[in-house]
This record gives sequence, structure tokens and C-alpha cells, in this order.
Amino acid sequence: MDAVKSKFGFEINQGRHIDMDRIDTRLADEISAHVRSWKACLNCGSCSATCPGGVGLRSLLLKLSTLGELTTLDTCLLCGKCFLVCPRGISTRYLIIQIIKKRREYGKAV
Amino acid sequence: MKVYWKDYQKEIADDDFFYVRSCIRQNFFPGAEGLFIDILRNKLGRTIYEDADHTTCTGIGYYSGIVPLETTMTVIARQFALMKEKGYKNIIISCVTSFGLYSEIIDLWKQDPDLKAKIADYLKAATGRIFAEPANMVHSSDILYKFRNEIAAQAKYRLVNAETGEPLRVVDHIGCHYGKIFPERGVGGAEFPQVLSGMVKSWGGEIIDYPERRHCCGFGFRQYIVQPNRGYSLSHSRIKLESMKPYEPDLIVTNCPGCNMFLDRWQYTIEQEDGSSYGANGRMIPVLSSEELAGLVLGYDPWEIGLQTHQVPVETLLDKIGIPYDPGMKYADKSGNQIGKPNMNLQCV
Amino acid sequence: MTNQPDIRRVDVRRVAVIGAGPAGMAAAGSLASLGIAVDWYEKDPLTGGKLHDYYQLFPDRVRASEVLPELESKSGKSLITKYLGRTISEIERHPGGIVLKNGSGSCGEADAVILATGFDFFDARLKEEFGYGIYKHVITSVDLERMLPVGKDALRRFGKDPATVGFVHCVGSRDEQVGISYCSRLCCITGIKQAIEVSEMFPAAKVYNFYIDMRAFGQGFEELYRKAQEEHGIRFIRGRVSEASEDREFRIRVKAEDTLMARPLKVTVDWLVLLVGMTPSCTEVTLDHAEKQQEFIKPENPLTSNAVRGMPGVFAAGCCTGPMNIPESVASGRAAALQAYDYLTRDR
Amino acid sequence: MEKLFDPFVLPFTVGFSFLVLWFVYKIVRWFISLRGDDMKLVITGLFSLKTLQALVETVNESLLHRKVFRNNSRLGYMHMSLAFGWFMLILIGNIESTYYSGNLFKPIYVSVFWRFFDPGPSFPQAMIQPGFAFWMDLFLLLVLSGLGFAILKRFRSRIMGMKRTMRHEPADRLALAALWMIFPARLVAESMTCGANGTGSFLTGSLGYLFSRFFDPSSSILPSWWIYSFLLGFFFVLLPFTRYAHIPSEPVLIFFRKYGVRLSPGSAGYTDLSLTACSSCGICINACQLAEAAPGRPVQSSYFVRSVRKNRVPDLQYECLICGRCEAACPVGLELMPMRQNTRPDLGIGSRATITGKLGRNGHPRRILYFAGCMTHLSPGIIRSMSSIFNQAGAIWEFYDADGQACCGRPLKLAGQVDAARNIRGKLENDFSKSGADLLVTSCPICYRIFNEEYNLPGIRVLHHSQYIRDLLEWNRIKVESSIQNAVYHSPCELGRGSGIESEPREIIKALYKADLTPDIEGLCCGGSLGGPGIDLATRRAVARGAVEELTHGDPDVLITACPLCKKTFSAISRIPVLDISEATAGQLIKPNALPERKKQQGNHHKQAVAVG
Repeated sequence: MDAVKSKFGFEINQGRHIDMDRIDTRLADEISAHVRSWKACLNCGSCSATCPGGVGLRSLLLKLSTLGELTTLDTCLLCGKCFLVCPRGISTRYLIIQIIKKRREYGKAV
Repeated sequence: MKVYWKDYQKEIADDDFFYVRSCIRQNFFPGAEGLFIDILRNKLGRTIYEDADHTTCTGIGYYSGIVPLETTMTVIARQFALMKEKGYKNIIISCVTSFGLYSEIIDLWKQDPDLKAKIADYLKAATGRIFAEPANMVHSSDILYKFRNEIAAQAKYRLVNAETGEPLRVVDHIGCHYGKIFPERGVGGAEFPQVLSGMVKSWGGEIIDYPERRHCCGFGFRQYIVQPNRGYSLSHSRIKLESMKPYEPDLIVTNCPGCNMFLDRWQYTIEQEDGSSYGANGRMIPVLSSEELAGLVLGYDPWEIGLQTHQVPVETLLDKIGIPYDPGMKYADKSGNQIGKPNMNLQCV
Repeated sequence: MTNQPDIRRVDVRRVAVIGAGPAGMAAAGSLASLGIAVDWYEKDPLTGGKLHDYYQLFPDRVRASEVLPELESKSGKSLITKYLGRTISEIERHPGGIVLKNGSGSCGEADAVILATGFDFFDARLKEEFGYGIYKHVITSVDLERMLPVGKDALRRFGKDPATVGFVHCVGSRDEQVGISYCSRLCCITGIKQAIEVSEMFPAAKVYNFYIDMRAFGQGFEELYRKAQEEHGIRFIRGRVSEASEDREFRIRVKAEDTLMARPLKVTVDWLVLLVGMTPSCTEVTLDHAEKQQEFIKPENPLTSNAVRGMPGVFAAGCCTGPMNIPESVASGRAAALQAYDYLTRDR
Repeated sequence: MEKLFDPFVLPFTVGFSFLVLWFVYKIVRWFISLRGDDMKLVITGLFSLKTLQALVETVNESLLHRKVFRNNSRLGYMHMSLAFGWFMLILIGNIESTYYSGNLFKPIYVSVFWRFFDPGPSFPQAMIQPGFAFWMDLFLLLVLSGLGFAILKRFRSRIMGMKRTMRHEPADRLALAALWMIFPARLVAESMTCGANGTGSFLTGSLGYLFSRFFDPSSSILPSWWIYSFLLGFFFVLLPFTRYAHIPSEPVLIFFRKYGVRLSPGSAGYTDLSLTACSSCGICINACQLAEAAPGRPVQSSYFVRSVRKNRVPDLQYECLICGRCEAACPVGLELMPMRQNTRPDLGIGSRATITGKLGRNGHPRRILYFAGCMTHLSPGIIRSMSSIFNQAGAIWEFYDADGQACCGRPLKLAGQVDAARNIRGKLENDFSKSGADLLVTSCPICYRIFNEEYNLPGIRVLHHSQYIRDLLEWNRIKVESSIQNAVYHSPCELGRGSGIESEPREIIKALYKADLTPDIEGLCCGGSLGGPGIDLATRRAVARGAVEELTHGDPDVLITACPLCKKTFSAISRIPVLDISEATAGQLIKPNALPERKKQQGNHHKQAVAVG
């Protein structure tokens, strides 16, 4: 029998830090193998700035590459303006298509 | 050339000390300060005077944003005035938080003479005492560091595992207010202070350097005062404990009563929360202050110096060093009758 | 080498060049080819200065050893007298010329002096929180530059290839805590180059570069930066490392904030490379008039001349006036030589 | 003559009957898996004039390959000689065998191997009367000449005017080899028979005579016919699984298309028919600019069709510019662009995309709604020019997507996101109809095409701004000075080839510039197309460079285009200035006070100061 655990009226907070040793970046690695130019992203934010669909592409791609997490992409118009303004010429449209395809493969309902 | 912090040594007075106590140490580890005075007087033959009129430094109130700075400054000016009146110049501060506060205030006085003059007026108006400043201001762990070899000479026990003969693996945790606010006021600067490690090495122990060595123990005032926030305080302690776990430490030694309290108490809380423990083979890690450790080394009776008030039972440590103790007397009063055991259902004693 | 017709000496006076790094070599070479006699002082036993510390130079990864012969002065060699292994601690102006002193009194005189004393790398031990000199696997870019030519074994740990390598930018640059407010300009591109070199040596390794601002300013630098990202998969994380400490397996636990994610970040690396900045080294040559230590020598008019303020006849070239890369130092050396030549011949 | 059988005919017969069975099965499959209304179209069309027209087109295309001729005469001759030549051999062979055997209904193999059964009249007479042998030899020679060209194309394609040829898969190569050997084998077989009997015409007779000089041909008659029959049978068995399935299926496609059947996502039958009808001839490879810009990458339609037929859709499918050049060049007339878009999966991207637009100040509606398009916001020069043109023409107009948060949905559709494109269309359709405007002008050909093809906007005319400007010029609502510069016009794929708008921009250029140096070639893609998300920047640049080089051969002073995307792509690499047609117009507008007093058409309308986007 385990002893009655006393309660103290608060929860231990989880740290907000990103532990890079334990993050699974396979989704991002596979995608960047397809769209190699993604790795050259400077996080300058021109894509998010020009996006008529209001998709925060910069932070979305950063979260994907850093945490392996993916937020939704369903307001993207695939108009390609982000590709036009990207100073590194990253094929953003193709990246978006690959992300959604890979996400379906992984089956994660994100 | 710039002096490397590591090599920085500070100037510590030799004798004639004026001692100011710590609220937390008195309350949570009542035997410690009496022990410190006893060691200085009877073991090291130094004069150490404790003025009955001296008060708290109001640090907890100030750092929690309740007590205004000028009030704290006046209280501390009163302490110095008391010291002056009794003819002492060298002050020993028992609490590291106070030590940080005293240093901060002296530095502010140095930067702003008008403020200093104003506080002198407040002191005069409130208490009629004359403003003064200490010639040498140190923390109690500095003293023990200074006389660590004299203590080692009189030591009855070494920080060595009695069975295996190997030095005990000791984690030294330095209170943030000791060396982080004013690195030049800590022995060895902010990153690798030697005030505790020096003692432990000279008493035969071995120091563990673990990644979260410099992380806060969790005693952030604003984090623990309000109950819902205590989760933050606890998460810091856990980060430290988890980081030191691979090294299987036998002991944690601290110089600030706050760190001592939290690293000690929170081990129990974490154990209750999710059953994890951080010492060797599933046990908890005893947490002692530098005074208490010096007392053990010098052969004081564990229960005499109040080690039974620690949350993590110290018996594991005493057995390792081979210090005899009477389990029955753990919860007996001066005249020997039992005053009742705390109902702690600990799995990993 | 075709033996060039030796240059006739055009002036009876002599110029002292202190320092034989790229700037010193360029200055001495130019003066000699202008027909001016040169006393060339260098504290190390050989010329070339810091070039000997480098393996491959950014951005095209030319071998530093190949650059040295290029800088050897071609013509007018006979006009140069080298004093290697000699340190000059002080120079003083006298009506007759400039006296050079080294600890034990004067050891030379000259009519004009070109200071090309270069720089020192920032002593990373002053950033104690990074644990340089305390943890074995925390090294500086200078150490790494010496380990790279040795090959894989230098970077293998306990016989295994490193799995992760971290680079810390701005160590001892743009850092008021160590009294250095300026940017050393060259550590960013050095970090990029070395990250590529490491990832070429260990393709499977993950390489992280922690930066505040990526200042790849020169020709071909930005392209190298992109190549590092795209072809070598080097992860550039925007956030300054706050501290590093060693874990039980002697790997380095790095703490930083990913400021673009706005979240603190921890990662364990097998090697942590500190990209150390440049600090002035003219502390060895104390100038009684010019602003003294802890600063680079201030030219009279930084925009237009190499003449040192308040010291007529004394010129400064190369990194002793501020962080420069090799082409800039060489150009500055030649400029100082010309101005010294003009100073000598104009006064006649 | 009496026993018209020999075992050697068996391989041919087996092969041929397999082919016929496969073909009948396929036709039935194609027909029953048509969409409902397509099926009705075919049934009604069958007994109408269309069948006759289809027959004529079959002869023109399947046999004579006239479309290939127009594209490349040597290639045309090659295809014609093989197809038409073989057809005539079969036809005359039948007539000859029927003429001599006296009965119409005989086993199929008889006419094919007739020469074996009846060596025919002796050598010189065979040529004159009735001369069947002569005609057979003539058409055999025609086929053999075509064969010569085919071999030349395979190994020295440049001489045949083909920069690149198709890289065939093993099955196709095997079938190709079999096809190439059939006709020489026939020649040898017939010459053996003729040589042994001293018959045959100018080709088979003379070759037979030649053989007889060296050895006795009669001993090798049978083996040569066996080889011929086996090759035919082998080819027929291979045919359904190779590109040569095109031979029987193209006529079926021509008939179905003539009856009005068109490719649509639902029609599995017609799609399969179209896929089968592709002959992997490689003409689309030459038409595709990516063949130059990304040599070696099998993105062209022939590769795409082949992989879809083998139902493995490669990721390369996203590397097609969807510019339509291959569709324009395809001799079989396949609807390659719809085929490409239908195979792109709908991944649900943009399912919750919302767009916003401005519909005119409350109350009074606007006559003209200007929809710049999302790309146009990246070249504000176009917006500024259009607003000055609108104002100059005194139009009452409203700038719908002034805040740049609007999109027509076509980029989503091009990438296969059909649902998302549909709900954006819904939003815009009701916005436009609510606006009360009767004219919708857009600066982006991509928007124009989807507005024109898919939006239903009752009572609203949709114009690309080049059409609108031409109308203004024609009704001289605006006047422009003519400059001494020469210009060249790049026709954006979605505007020219995609929507058939070529003349209007050229008329404007005639009014604006001294000379229009536009080369008379199929419209070139600028490389910036939205159709190919998978194409990287370097390849796009290469396409753009190729296009600019070709367009500026005549050394014009300025490059005019009519699409914000083309303008942005070209201006990155062109040495000469790149202007949108609207910018060129606005640049040379004659200001009103310099204009003679214009009579007002639509009553008095006051000028609106409009907040430029």
C-alpha cells in the first residue's frame, strides 16, 4: 500500500525551457531534405509580413524546426507572395505543401 | 590586468566580532547560531558579541516589496549604531540574504552621500543613535572559511565515509546574495566561490561540480510567499536536485538559511508529490549549513545542535561519517522526556 | 624568384617597423621597395604574426600557410634589417628622432616609426561562466584553429565522434561586463567557417551557433553563411549563451534563450567553441603621449590617415588600430608606409 | 493457292487477336466509365455529322500527322511515313489478296502474308498490271524511309530539329526495337519469295534477284516469314503496355473529343483514354522551357503521363510551371493542364482562408470594381498607373482589394486545393454582385482567368486591364503620346495562351511605341509561375533568362508585360526596363488640360479622389 501523500495546495511548475537533447525533429528533417532551401531561413519575417492570409509563416516554420511541433496552416491562400519576398528565395509554397503532406503521413491531427 | 574572479580573496577580520542573527535560521534551525557562537568562543577563542537589542534586517519584507528601502536602511543603520556603541567594528552576518542586503545598502550609501546623510537623520530622529558603518563586514561562512584549518586541526571526525574510506561527495550551494550581487564580496567571485568548498576540502570531503551549480535554490521571495506561486519555487529546487542526482551526493552544504530550508523541505514535498528522491540508492540528501557541518566535524552531539529540526533525517550522514547518536533522544527535551514525533510518512529515509 | 635589381636607397634616414604580422610585413615591404631603410622589430622568433595560428582563412578557405610567402617583401630586401625576438616596450620623441626602448633602456633610434603590433585574442577565462580553462571541452576558436589541421582525432572524445558541437559568438566582444564595448567584426565569419569545417569532418554531428547579430559583412561572407545553413545544416540560434557547465559525462550543458522562440533553451554539446574577439595589444608599446592601454591606437584622423595622434612621425597600421581582417591589415600597412615615406621626404 | 495456311502465321494471329481483344475491352471500359452527360454526348454525336468530321481528323492526324508537320516537317514526315505507309500496306494488301483469291472473307493473316501464298506475276510485268506489287513496294519503301528518320532521331536528334528526345523505359524500348525490325523483316521475307520465283516489284524483285545471285533463296523463305510473323505478333502483344497503345487509342480520343467530351475530375474513362493516347513522342519536351532550365529532370508531360499511367505520381508533379506550352505543342491535343491539376491531391490547405475587400462607400454603388490581385500589391507601380488611368478616364471606380488582403483562389486551385478555392470564389462572387458594379477590371491574368472561367458573375463584365485600356484608347477616353522607343511584348501564359488575350496588348503597344519587336513564337513562360511550387529559385531564374534572351533578340528598348508576377520575375534579371502595360500607358498619358474638350458620354460625373492602395 503506498502511504497517503500529503497535498500542499499547489502544483510544481514545469520549466518553459526547450530541451534540445530530447526534441524529435524527424518531421522537420524529412521536410528539409525535400526543400533544402528551408534551412537557409533567416527568420527575418518578410513572409509573415506580406501574407494576405495572415499565416505567421516565420514563427510556424521556426516552431516546426525547433520543437518539431506544427500549428495549423489552414488560412494559407498558397498565393506565393511569401516566396516572392523571401530574401533567401526559399520555396515557401512547396514547403507548405510538403508540411501538410508529411503531417498527414504522420497522422498527427494538428 | 583584470583579476580572475576565481583567484579573488577578500579581507576577513580576525577577532572582536559583532554578530547579527538570521530570522530564518533561528526559526528553522534554532541550534545553528548558538553553535556558531560556541565554536567561535570555545573552539577558536575569539570574542563574539551578540547584542540583545539587535533586530531583524527586515530583508524578507524589503525583498518582498512590503518594507520601503529607507526603513530597512534605518534599521540596518541602527544595527551598526548598536555595534559602534558596544565598541565593535567587525560585523558577522548570519544570513546570506541579509549579507546581500547590507552590502547593497552600504554600496548605495557610498554612491549617494545625501541618502546616507538622510538615513543618519532618520536614525537620530527615530532612535537618537549616532550613524556608523562597519570596518569589516563578513558572513558567518567567511569566518568558518577563514578558520577552516584551525577547525580541521581540532576535528574529531573527517568528512570521509567511515566504511569505504572515500571522501564524502558534497554539493556546496552558495546563496545568490553571497557572491552574485557583488562578486567582489564573495571569496572566489560569483562563478566558483570557494567559501564552502574550501571548508569541505580541508575537512576531508570532495566537492561535486554539477551543471545547475549556480541555479537558484527556489527561495525567491516572491515565488514562495504566496502559496499559489510556490510551484515556481519548487521547480527551481527540482532542477537543481535533478541535475546533481547523477553524482549521488552524500550531503548538501549551504551558507544561507533560506537555501538550507528550501533544499531540505522541498525534497520532502517532491517525494510526496511524485515519489522521486535524489541521493544515492533512492535516499534523500541531508542538507546542513556550514555551522552545523563544522559542529559535526568538531564532535558536537547532533541532537544538541538541533539537527533533528531538519526535514531530511541526518542519520544517513551520521552513519556514513560514523558519528554516534542516540536515536531515542532525537525528540527528547533537555530533561529527557519525549516531546512527540512529527508524522512524516517518508518512503526514502 | 628572379633576383630583382636591388632598389637604391633614396634617403639617409631610417624607419622602425614594430611588429611582423600582415600589416608589419606589408609596411616593411613597401618602405623597402620605396628605397627607405627599415629596422624591423618583432617579439616572436619569426615573421607572420597570427597567420601562424590560422589553418584555413575565410571566406574561400585558403590555407594561411599559402598566404605568408605572398606577403614576403619581394624587392629591396637588403634595406631591411630584422630584429626578431625583440620586444619594444616604449617609444619617446626626441628633437633628433624617436628613441625605442625595451625594458633595459633604449635599443634603437629611428626617424619615423610604424606601429604594427596587432592584437591579442580575448582571454576567455575572463568569461568564467563559460568555464574556459575549467572544463576540458570548452575551447576557443584559436584552439580549434590549431586542432583542425590535426584532423578527426583532435575532436574525438573517448574515441567517439562528437554528436553535437556548439559555437558561442560575441565572447569578449560587445560585452560591457568585460569592459569591451566594440564588435570584433571577424568572429562571426570565423564561427561560420569553423562550423562548416567541423560539420565536414563529422557530417552526422549537429552544430549549433548561438549568435546575437550575424555580422557577415565582407565579400563572400553572406554566401558562406547561407552555405553553412543550407548545405551543412548548421543551426543558427538567435540568443546569447548565458552559462555553460559540465555534466557527468564531461559534456557541456549550455543555457541560452532562443529569442525568436522567446523561450529559454538548454542543450548538451560535446564541444563548446568560444569565438573570442580581439583586444588591443599595444599595451606592450606604451606611448607616453598617445592614449594609453586598453584601447586601440587612435589615428590622428581615423578617416584619412594612419598618423598617431600627438606623435608626429609615428604611424599605426593593422589591428593595433582596431579589428581588421588580413586584406585590410595589409592595405593599412602599405598606407602607413606611404605616409611615413611622405613624412620623411616632405620634411626635407 | 488453294491451301492458304502455314504454321508460321500463328505468332502473328495470336498477337493480333490478343490486341483486338484488348482494344475492344478498352473501348468498352472507356465508354462505360464516362461521366453521365459525356456518355449522352457520345451517343448523340455517333450518328451525327461529327462522326464524319472525326473521321477526317483521324486521317489528318493519326495517319498524316499534319499537326506534327506544322511543328517540325522532318518529324512530321517520319510519323506520317510510318503511320500512313503501314496503313496503305494493310489496305492494298487486302485489296490484292481479295483480287487474287476472289473472296472477301478470308483469315486475317492471308492479306498480311499474301506474297508468301502468291509470289505474283513475274518480275517486269508485276510492275505494270495490275501493279499491286509495285504499290506494295512503294509504300514499303515509304515506311522504310520513315524508319530511317526514326533511327536518325534516336541517335542524332538535333538533325531532326529536336533538342532533346524522350528517355524511354525498357518496355517502350523493346517495343520500339520490335517495330523497327518488322518492316525490314517483311522486305527480306517478300524478297526471298520473289527471288525464288523471279517475281516482285522494283524493291522486292530486285532484292530477290540480288539474293538469288548469291544463294538459293528458296531454302530461307520459311525462316524469314517466321521471323516476320513472330515480330508482328510480339509487337502486338507488347503494344497495350507501351507507348504504342497510342496507335489504336488516338482515333477513339479524336471521336470522343469531337463529340464534345472534355477532361474533368470526375471522368475516369476519358482521363484513362487520354493517358493511353499519349505516344511519348517527346515534342512536349522540346516545347518545355524547363528542359533548358533544369536539363535532365523528367518533369515534362510525357514523363508525367507515363508515370500516371503506371499510377505512381512522382513529387516532380509540383515542378511543372502549368504554363501550357506543352499542351499547345501536343500533336495528340491532350488536355495536359487539367490532367496535371486533377492529379494534385487536395490537402485541405487554406480550408479556413478568409479574404477582405472594400465595396464602395455606403449607399451609392460604383460602376467599375478594380480588383488589383495579391501579386499586384508587390508592384505598386501598376496600382498607381491604373488609378491615374481610371481617373484620367473619369471612371467611377472602387478599389476592392486596397488593403491587399484579397485573393482570387486560383493559386489554391493550381495546387489542387479545389475546396478552399471554391469557398473563396463564393465569398468574392457575392461581394462582387453586392457591389452593384457592371465592370470588373483586374491587373492580374491569374485572377482574370479564374474570374472568366469559373466565377459566375451575372451582369458583370470581366476585363483584364489591358482590354480596358484598349477600349479607353479606342473610345479615346484617354490619349497617349507615342514614344520613339521600340518595345517587345511578353504575353503572360494565363492571359495569352490561357485566356486568348493577345491582340489588345499589342494594339496598345502599337499606340505607345515606335515598333513592336515581339517575335512570332509560342508565348514564353517567365518562370515565376504559381503552377510550380516545387521549382526552386535558380531554375526559375534560368527560365526567365532564357525567355528574356529570346524576347530581346530584336534589341528592344523596353520589355512590356501584363502580369505583376512576370514583371517581378523579369525585372530581377532583365537589362532593359520592364514595364507593365498599365505603367507604359500611364507613363505616356496626355494630361486632360492638353486634351481637346471631350464630349461626356455618361452624364456628369465628378472626379473622385481615391485612396490609392
